[in-house]
Amino acid sequence: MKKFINDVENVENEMLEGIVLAHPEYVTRLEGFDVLVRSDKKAGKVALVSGGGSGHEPSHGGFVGKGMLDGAVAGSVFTSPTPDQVFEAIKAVDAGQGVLLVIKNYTGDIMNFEMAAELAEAEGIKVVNVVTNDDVAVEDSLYTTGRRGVAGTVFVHKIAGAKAETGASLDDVKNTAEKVIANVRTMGVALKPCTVPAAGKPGFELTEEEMELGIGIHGEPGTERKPIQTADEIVDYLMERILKDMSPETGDEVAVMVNGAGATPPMELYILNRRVQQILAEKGIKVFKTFVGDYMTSIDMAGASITLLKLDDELKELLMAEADTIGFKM
Amino acid sequence: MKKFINDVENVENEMLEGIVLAHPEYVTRLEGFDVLVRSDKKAGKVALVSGGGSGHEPSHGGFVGKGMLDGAVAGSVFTSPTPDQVFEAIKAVDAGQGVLLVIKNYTGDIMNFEMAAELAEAEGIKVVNVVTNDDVAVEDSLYTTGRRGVAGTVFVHKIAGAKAETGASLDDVKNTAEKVIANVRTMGVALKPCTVPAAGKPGFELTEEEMELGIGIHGEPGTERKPIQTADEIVDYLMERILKDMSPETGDEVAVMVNGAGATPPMELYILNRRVQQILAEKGIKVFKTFVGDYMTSIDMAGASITLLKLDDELKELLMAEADTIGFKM
Amino acid sequence: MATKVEVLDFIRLFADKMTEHRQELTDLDQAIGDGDHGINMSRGMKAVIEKLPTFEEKGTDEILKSVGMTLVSTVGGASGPLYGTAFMKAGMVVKGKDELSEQDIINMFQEAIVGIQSRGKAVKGEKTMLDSIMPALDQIKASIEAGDSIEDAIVKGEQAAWDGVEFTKTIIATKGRASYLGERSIGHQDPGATSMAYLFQAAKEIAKK
Amino acid sequence: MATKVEVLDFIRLFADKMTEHRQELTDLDQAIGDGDHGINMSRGMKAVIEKLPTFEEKGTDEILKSVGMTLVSTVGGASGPLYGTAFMKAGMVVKGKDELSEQDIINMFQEAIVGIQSRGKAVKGEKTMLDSIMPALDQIKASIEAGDSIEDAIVKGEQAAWDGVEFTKTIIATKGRASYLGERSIGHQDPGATSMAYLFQAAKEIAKK
Ligand SMILES: Nc1ncnc2c1ncn2[C@@H]1O[C@H](COP(=O)(O)OP(=O)(O)O)[C@@H](O)[C@H]1O
Ligand SMILES: Nc1ncnc2c1ncn2[C@@H]1O[C@H](COP(=O)(O)OP(=O)(O)O)[C@@H](O)[C@H]1O
Ligand SMILES: [Mg+2]
Ligand SMILES: [Mg+2]
Ligand SMILES: [Mg+2]
Ligand SMILES: [Mg+2]
Repeated sequence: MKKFINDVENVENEMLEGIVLAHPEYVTRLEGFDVLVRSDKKAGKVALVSGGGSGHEPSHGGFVGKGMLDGAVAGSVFTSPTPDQVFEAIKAVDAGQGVLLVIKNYTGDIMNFEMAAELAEAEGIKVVNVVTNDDVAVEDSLYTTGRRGVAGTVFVHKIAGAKAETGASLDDVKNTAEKVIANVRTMGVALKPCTVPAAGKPGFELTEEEMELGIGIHGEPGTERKPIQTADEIVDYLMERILKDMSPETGDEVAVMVNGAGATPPMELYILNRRVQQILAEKGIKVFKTFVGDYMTSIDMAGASITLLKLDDELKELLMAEADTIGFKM
Repeated sequence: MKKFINDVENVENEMLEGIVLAHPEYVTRLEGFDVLVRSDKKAGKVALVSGGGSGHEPSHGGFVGKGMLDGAVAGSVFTSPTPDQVFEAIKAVDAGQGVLLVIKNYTGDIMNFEMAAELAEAEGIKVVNVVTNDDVAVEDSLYTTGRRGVAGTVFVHKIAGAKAETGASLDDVKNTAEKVIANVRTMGVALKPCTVPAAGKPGFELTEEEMELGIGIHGEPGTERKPIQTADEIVDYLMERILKDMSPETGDEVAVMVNGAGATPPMELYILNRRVQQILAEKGIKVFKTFVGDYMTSIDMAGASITLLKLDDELKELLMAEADTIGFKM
Repeated sequence: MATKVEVLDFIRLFADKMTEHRQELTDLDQAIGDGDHGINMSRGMKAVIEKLPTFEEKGTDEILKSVGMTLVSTVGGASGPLYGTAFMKAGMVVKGKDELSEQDIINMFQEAIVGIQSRGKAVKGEKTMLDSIMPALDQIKASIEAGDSIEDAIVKGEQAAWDGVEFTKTIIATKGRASYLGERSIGHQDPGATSMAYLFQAAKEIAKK
Repeated sequence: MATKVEVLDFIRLFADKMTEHRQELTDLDQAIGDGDHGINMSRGMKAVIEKLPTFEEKGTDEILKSVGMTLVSTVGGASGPLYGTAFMKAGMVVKGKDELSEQDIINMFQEAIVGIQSRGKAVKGEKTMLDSIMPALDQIKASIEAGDSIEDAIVKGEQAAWDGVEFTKTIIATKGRASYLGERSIGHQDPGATSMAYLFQAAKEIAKK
């Protein structure tokens, strides 16, 4: 394992220190907690809190700021944060209008965030939550824990955050978040696994000729292993899965996110994007706005995911609304 | 070599297609050329053109837009573009006020850009150039080609671009660029080499226990190979070299850039940044603004560089001026 | 019968086991999860041991609840709330008691299971920690009914826990992170079921002393 | 004496050699540069071969100039302007000629060197392509003066070019990308000097036919 780190036990903490030292104008750390909140706490609006394990940077601290999140809670690498940390975030950002928790659908995240919500409610804070589950690689059935929440979550932060900024009520912000969740789909692929610092070795092994399809964002193995293909073939496969699930119609408008997993250079993301756009053009689906870059990473994984979000007028307006955060500026 | 590509012969072209398809609101490609220009060409100002080999994304196309570059020329991976391409960029962006070429100090870049300038001057376009050379790893002496231009070049784009946006004359823009060049210093380190697609194998080999110090941005070997150290020790070494060369005084203000080489996750960049800031605080040097992320990459190298820019009032104001590009927004 | 000293010894021993098997549990979790179960459990139990001096003078019920709260606030992930709730619930059902009877011990495990199920919404056979704790408790109850001592019952219970761990290799995960693998999870042993079997191993070693 | 046909054959053979030695030149450049010299040269000469039909009917001078311009506009990097300028200058010095005399051939190499030096500002001994072209030309001139035929002179010139390549292993690079390595460049062979030696190899093989 080769990394710029000092001590595997302390990466999360030192990273948070590094973020705050870099961007004091954006984020402030709650003393004694692994929680980043807006440096310009805004009163009179619904507050948004998200979080999860560390290792997904710029998620989630990088999206704290105007028009997106009010607080982000960072657990250990790939481990959802504990309830007391989330509770602290909720208390810090609540401005009396209630708090929306944006949770990615993982057993651990849900349990920890729900326990935090229980603690907050006991103190009289209004807390509701939404659970993102955009990953089409995983079948959603009664007999599973449902789909995972992956890169599409960033669109929930952006759009629900913009909605909250308008002064909308907790219910309205929640409804908008639910609308994004209902319309966003993602699928990912890895060429090389990632290494959790404390584990010291990669989460799975791939030969030079293999790729892993249907990966999540925690370095877990994916749903399928295949011989490596060209960028276009890979995109064709991912898009087929996404479009099949989404079944958009000719004339529909979408936002596209081609997300890097951490060790994938922009060059490759843009080559993937090229094919994504070709396919959408062939199908007569209009691309309203495209995002290419590292938004929801898996530490140092070489991989990518493609996200499509079907838009209506409300979502379009909110997507384009001002956002000023470390990792997302509009 | 595992990459999201289709054909090693076509990565540069497909990447450019992918960029334009992603961000038509920012950049337009000159038909038949590997040149990106502002989609909203602005008249009545000095134009800036930069470029170099591909593989440094978001440099340089990602910095085309309001307040930064007017045109970016992309060569083959790590190979400076040819004079005819640069010439085409100059012709496309010149608005009658002249064109500033921002060249990184490499034999190839200088020769190709100068040949382009000769072609442009023959057509009556006023062209001047500046050569960036911020890399303190390489000794600057009469007997070498001088220092390399590396990540500090991004500050030249930002600040000279902002100056041009004020309507300043070609000479004034050039002077401001020279001021940045005189005050910016960088040094880099690699943990893992990068792979030029057409070469198919890494540019050098490092064992699990080695790192390469004093690297450039083209996957060349660095000036020194050492056993790997902790993040803090590495930063201590790089900062010592940078500060020695820069010799700032207590009370000086700087901008900091902790730049990723392409495959380094934000987590590690922030851990590096933490130590950078600690050192500056110890020395009584004030940090005016910090940038952490991938600005000048070396394809998929795992590595980083640290850049310090000493600021005065003019540079501060121009650094903070509006910029709206794919890869840099202020 | 279990004394407070035995309960404290059991906690310390379980903590040792989590440190000892940190890598094994992590490797199991790398195969079908995200490779942190050993890291999570050892971090949590290390924190418990560090905090132990602040609550070891209290009653057995309070001790168990504090262990649970410490796990909840230091582990995170799925295992934090699950193990944490299990210990808290176990503490609550022996409220005010210092010496624990056979029935108390059974009630504790029973309540732990209720806690795990109410948090995690899983049932037996979904390839989770329930697949070792549930057969273990069933076996303990059966042994006691058949006239075994609690010590012998726990010995047999541990065996049942390991049988449950073996069983997890044969089934598809439908809860937790491993469920995303679908068919590919078959053949792999569940990390949470394994750490739970080590909990019974610790209990056995204390009981047999 | 060299005919236009021989010049065209030489260009084609040099192109073949750049394709054949693409990997070798790239490997040399990986050691002390950025690993693209073979890629650059083969890309450039491939483009020359593709464009050849559009200018092969012209005079020798125009052919050489067109080769140079094609290299300038397809190679990039350091070698593009340098090789490009070399061919363009060589073409310019034989303006209007179709058959090339011994002196023409010497003048062409002489002008090529002038072109490389005016673009690259390097001298002999800086670990560049000059370290093979300059001794090669010196040798050719000396051979002719000593009464050798141009064919024999070129044979000896090629040998001098390779000796120059060997010499580059012993010196520090002070120009081009390899100069950033400082002392570490010692022991490595310069890629540009090597491709230049292949140019003389191509010339020799045509001369000896
Ligand atoms: N819903 C659930 N009910 C019971 N146990 C569960 C459930 N989900 C996961 N587990 C257990 O948790 C273990 C994983 O724990 P751990 O790796 O620490 O957390 P995470 O999955 O968040 O990384 C699994 O092996 C499984 O035994
Ligand atoms: N200033 C110079 N003068 C003469 N030859 C040079 C000079 N700089 C570099 N070269 C030659 O160019 C070669 C490298 O070419 P190439 O790898 O294609 O370009 P780049 O260095 O831009 O990647 C070197 O091996 C050297 O022989
Ligand atoms: Mg986890
Ligand atoms: Mg090059
Ligand atoms: Mg896990
Ligand atoms: Mg080269």
